[in-house]
Amino acid sequence: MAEALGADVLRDLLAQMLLIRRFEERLIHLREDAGLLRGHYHVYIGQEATAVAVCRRLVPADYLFTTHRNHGHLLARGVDPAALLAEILGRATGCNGGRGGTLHPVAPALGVLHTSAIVGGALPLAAGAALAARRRGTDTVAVVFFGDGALEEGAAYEALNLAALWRLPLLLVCENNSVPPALRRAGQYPSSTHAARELADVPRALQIPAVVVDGADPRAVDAAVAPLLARARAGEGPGFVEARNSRWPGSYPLWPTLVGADFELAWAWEPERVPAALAEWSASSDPILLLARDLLAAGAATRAELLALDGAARAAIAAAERAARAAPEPPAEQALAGVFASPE
Amino acid sequence: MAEALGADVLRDLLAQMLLIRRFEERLIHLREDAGLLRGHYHVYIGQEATAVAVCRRLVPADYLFTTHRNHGHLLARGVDPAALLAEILGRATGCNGGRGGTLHPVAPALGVLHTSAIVGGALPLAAGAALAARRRGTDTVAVVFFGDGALEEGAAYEALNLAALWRLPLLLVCENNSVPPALRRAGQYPSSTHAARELADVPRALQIPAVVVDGADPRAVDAAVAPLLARARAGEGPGFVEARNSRWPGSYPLWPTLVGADFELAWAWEPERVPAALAEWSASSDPILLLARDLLAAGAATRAELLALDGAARAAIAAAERAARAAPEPPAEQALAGVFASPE
Amino acid sequence: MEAGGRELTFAEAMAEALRACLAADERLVVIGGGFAGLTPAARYFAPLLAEFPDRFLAPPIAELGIAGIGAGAAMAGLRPIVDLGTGSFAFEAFPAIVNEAAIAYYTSNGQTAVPVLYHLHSGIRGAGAAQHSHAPHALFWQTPGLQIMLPSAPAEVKGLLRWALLRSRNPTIFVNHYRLFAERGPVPEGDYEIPFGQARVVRPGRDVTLIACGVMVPRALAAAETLAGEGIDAEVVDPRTLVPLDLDTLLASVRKTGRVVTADETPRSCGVAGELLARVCEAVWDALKAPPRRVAIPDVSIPFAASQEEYVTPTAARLVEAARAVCR
Amino acid sequence: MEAGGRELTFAEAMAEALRACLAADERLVVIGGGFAGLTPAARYFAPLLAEFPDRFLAPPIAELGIAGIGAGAAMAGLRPIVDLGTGSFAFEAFPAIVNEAAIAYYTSNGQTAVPVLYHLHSGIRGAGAAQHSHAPHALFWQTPGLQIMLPSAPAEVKGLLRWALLRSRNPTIFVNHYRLFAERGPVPEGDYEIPFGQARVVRPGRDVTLIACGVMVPRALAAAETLAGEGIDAEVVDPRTLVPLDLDTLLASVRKTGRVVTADETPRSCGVAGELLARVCEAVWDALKAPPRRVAIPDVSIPFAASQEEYVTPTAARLVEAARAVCR
Ligand SMILES: Cc1ncc(C[n+]2csc(CCOP(=O)(O)OP(=O)(O)O)c2C)c(N)n1
Ligand SMILES: Cc1ncc(C[n+]2csc(CCOP(=O)(O)OP(=O)(O)O)c2C)c(N)n1
Ligand SMILES: [Mg+2]
Ligand SMILES: [Mg+2]
Repeated sequence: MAEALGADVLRDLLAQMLLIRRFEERLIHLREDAGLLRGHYHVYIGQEATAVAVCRRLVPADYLFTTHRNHGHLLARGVDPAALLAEILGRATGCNGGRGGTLHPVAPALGVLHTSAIVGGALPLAAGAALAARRRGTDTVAVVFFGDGALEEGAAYEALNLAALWRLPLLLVCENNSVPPALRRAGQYPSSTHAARELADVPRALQIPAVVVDGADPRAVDAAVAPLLARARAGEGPGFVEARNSRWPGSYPLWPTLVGADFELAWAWEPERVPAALAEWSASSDPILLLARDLLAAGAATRAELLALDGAARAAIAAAERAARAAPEPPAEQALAGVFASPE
Repeated sequence: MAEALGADVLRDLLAQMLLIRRFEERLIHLREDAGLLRGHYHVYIGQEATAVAVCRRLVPADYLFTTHRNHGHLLARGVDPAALLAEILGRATGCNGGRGGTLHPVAPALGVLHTSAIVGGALPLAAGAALAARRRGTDTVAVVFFGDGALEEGAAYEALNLAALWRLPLLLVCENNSVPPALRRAGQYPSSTHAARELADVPRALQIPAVVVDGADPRAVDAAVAPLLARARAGEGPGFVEARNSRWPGSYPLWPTLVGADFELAWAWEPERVPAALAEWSASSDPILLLARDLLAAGAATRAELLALDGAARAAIAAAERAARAAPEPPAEQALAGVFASPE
Repeated sequence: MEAGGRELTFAEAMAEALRACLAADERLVVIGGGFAGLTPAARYFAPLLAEFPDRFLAPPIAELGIAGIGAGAAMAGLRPIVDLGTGSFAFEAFPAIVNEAAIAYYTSNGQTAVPVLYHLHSGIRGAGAAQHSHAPHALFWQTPGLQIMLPSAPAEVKGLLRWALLRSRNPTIFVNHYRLFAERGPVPEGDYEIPFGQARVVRPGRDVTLIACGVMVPRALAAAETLAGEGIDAEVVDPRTLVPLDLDTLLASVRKTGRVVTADETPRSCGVAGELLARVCEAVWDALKAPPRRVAIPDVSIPFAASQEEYVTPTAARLVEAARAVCR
Repeated sequence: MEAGGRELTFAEAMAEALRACLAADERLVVIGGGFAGLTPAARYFAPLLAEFPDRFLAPPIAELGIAGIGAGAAMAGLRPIVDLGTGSFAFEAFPAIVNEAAIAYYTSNGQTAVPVLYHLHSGIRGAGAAQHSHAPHALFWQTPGLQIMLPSAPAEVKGLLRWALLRSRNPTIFVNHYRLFAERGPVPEGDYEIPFGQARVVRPGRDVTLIACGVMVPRALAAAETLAGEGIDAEVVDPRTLVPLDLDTLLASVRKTGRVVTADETPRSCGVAGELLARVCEAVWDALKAPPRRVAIPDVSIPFAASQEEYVTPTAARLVEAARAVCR
């Protein structure tokens, strides 16, 4: 069994969660700048605890696959926010040189080889990376994040079956962001477009160990993930986590929208200042506020210490923004180059 | 609950099973005639009880979808053996005028609208026909037969989810022909290429009622199917039957092969005459011999009566063969016609 | 079909046709049905759902499943419209469309018709990158048994869609383009049909024929304006449907002008512009006064960055260049 | 590469290359791997499984899943060979091939290579009917980012496959043809590679160029024999790989002969023969003495009946007809 996470770790996780939050928030603001942020995009606000808890358990050699909602996963994995932001703005300094945009950022040095925005598309790819890892005889794993929607796609089902049959070292993290707060921990949450009583029943039918956890609680996520990762590293096959999140109200509209105001960490102790439209979600479901309140209540941090973490996150994102804005676009004619890798 | 099948019904089912058996057997013989029977084909020998028991519960308006292994389903549904055989031989009198062959026979008047040989391909199509039936407000159902292999395909999974969500009047009949005799009735038969403990766990995960039965026993199939069909007709959604069969030894090689000798109904009472390679399967798993022995043991038929049924089946198939052999090929140039239906 | 002065956007005209068809034929059901994806034009389709709530089915994210359900339901007598969303998602549905819907009528020897319509909003949309910019109509043209409609203007989509939904008995791919939704144009008030297989001379001209499909039609008209300023009188012809193809009208134009540029927003190799070019070369070789040219996407995935995306787009400027080369 | 008198079937030469490559590079793994389907040639591949048991993975029937696994494993350093079986089953795998494998290198700005090989045995095989006769290589050529090899003879498959498996770092479609497995021809003993992008003049000639792909090469050679009897000296050119395409060699031949017939076993519209025809027309228009012709499958599904299947097959006789027309 995994040991409970200590205060140091939790503070560190909170710092990462704040970095993600501030990154996504900036993005929504950048959209106001006509022509700067082109195209549709998805933000990870409200799910930060899942990414940081999972990624903390990874080692550098591990592979990570994600989806259209990938910014949080990449930042939690350690990708430079400036490179990610530049990519989202289509700049030459972006992690794909501007060719991928928000939907396809990669970071090969961190095991992010290719990002697919096709719902369900990442699962077979991640199973493939897990296969490669296993054949090299290492204890490397592949982790794949995906939404509840992915389990509606046949690709996901085929990948689950293959991963189970071949006992692949694969951790499947389903982020079900459609769950009302009261049902985040408990079972049997039906989705409007899935017939299962709970999504974890699908991997269970294929004999894949599957756990349902509150995705807003990094300790719960860690406790679920640690033993599944250990199994996978030991060659005992895949594991599945359904991390339940309550969707951030700003992610209900077609385009991400800041609800009311910029996030403030002080809402943790001044809840009356939260905008009305966010009040309920902030009280029950915001993983940052939940963790901040816990740390304060446990005396594991002071308000000032927490605000300092947030200040650092904001500073890092501001620097990333400056760098990304200053970066050039890739040359137009370069569009025709680099379709094929040269032979070995 | 369904009433147990009476002796009259069982004798009638046996007659149909013999028709299928003799049809498939002739096909294997026709293959010896160089150039006559072109292409790969699949026979239904050993699974006859499932098709006849299911089809007996259908009414004319119902839809039937099947697979590459379709001959038995079509014959049980009442398709003229001469038209089916002519199709398999690519003749103008075939049920598709020779355009479809063994993989694609249709019989629209009997609800067989299109036959797909793509593993898993039939399930979404059948769900679509069920949708059409439901929207017309009738109690028509669609039944789809498929092999255990189909549940390895994502298409099947997506169709199950859709059928469950939309409560479609669909009966899913999975013919698992990979099961050793002792496990035909009992649970938890693992397949080499499916990770589920038993295949029925997949629909169960999607909250579709699923029953496992001995597919070699028409009474068991009937008992399983009748209530699921009643539910479906009443608008209560899909049902799933895993009909377990022990594969006929002649269907293990890539090409169907008569093992030892032509089938003889007299093997039911003269088991010592069964060729060695078939002996075990005939004793434990041949649905025709099992039913014949039951009828004889129960005094529900005499040997002579049973032999007469077989004689009739053979005569019908012989007539079908004569007709099909005499039929012309479709004109070559007609290949370019009939790609599109004319507008309404 | 007289427009009588009324102007609508492409999306409005399309929604108008959909509404009329839903009202006219009970067999029409819509699976999915955002139609306009994330564009502002989505607002024109939302009222349909309110008006015909029982005719819209909200599916899970299962393109293969719903494409197959649409085909099966069509075989059994419905007339389903399956909205597959972005063109790139159509690949998920390929087995159902290519292996089932496309073959059933022919393989059943004409016994089973499959009147299903698959709708995709496709093409280079602006920041769609590699997985939200595909236009798969060349792939569908390579698939015998599918009809393909590529409406290019508001009045066009209204008439073509009505014919597809109320008359056609064959599986049809409606290749819509993200950048057409907001195009404005005159649209007649009443109901009218544009039968498939009738190309349209959009702009008559004497010097060069521009055969342009879908979103390339407005671009070809813009190019023709530029060319007119240079003394080149371009004729713009819109095939409207690739299957069936009204080759006669295309050839008549090329015979007249003696010069041709074909244009489509699919990748160059085995794309639609190349097929049209090949058809012309085979048929009216002797009438050509200059080598033919095509305008297409170069053979690369669509890049995200604005500069690069623009660079690979077959714009009006590319058409002008090609026409100039042909007329030199 | 001297054959030294040894003759092998296509299947034997292919198996020989596979064996050598499996021995040479540990990163090669095979997912599936019947390779020859139901043909008697399957016996040449079975021994590989016995020799390299841990290099073969037996998958469930899940083309999409294994195509994606192959792509993901390639990204992570393996060199998987994914046998998708019959060409028609490749549609199941389209999302993984078209939306993932094909785009990863470009979209990652060259950071992630995807050295996966997808093998299909495709084409009109004899009684395959509509769902077992597809040859999807035109669809793959319409997909930027994929390499396509179409070997036409035993010595060819041995050299091309070795290059694909040991040198290439890109996703490659190996479009095999059911009717090639039993073709015999001289095959050199040792290991050799045929790099992609080098067309081959299979038979030199002066009067007309027959550009023939894959299974069409032996048919073109048969046609050339017939034509020779009529005083027409045909040059047969095999592109070997469509991507990369050695257009220069094709054009040099057409420049020399001034007449061209392109031939491929895909449906006519947006097919490979049409693309080759378009390339030639664009590039060497002035060198052509007669309108170009193509030989392809008419735009129908493949019918089952022998008479009709033969009728739609692009046979040597069809090539002869086309060449005669071009030389008239
Ligand atoms: C194959 C495919 N179909 C449809 C889409 C369009 N799409 C993008 S995000 C999305 C919703 C996905 O839901 P979920 O997986 O739960 O992720 P969430 O956005 O809720 O995090 C859809 C349908 C797509 N990207 N890919
Ligand atoms: C999509 C697809 N992949 C592969 C095949 C080739 N194939 C034909 S039958 C078959 C086995 C099917 O097994 P199952 O569904 O259990 O049916 P059975 O033959 O055992 O009755 C396979 C793999 C196919 N027809 N379609
Ligand atoms: Mg979700
Ligand atoms: Mg089976």
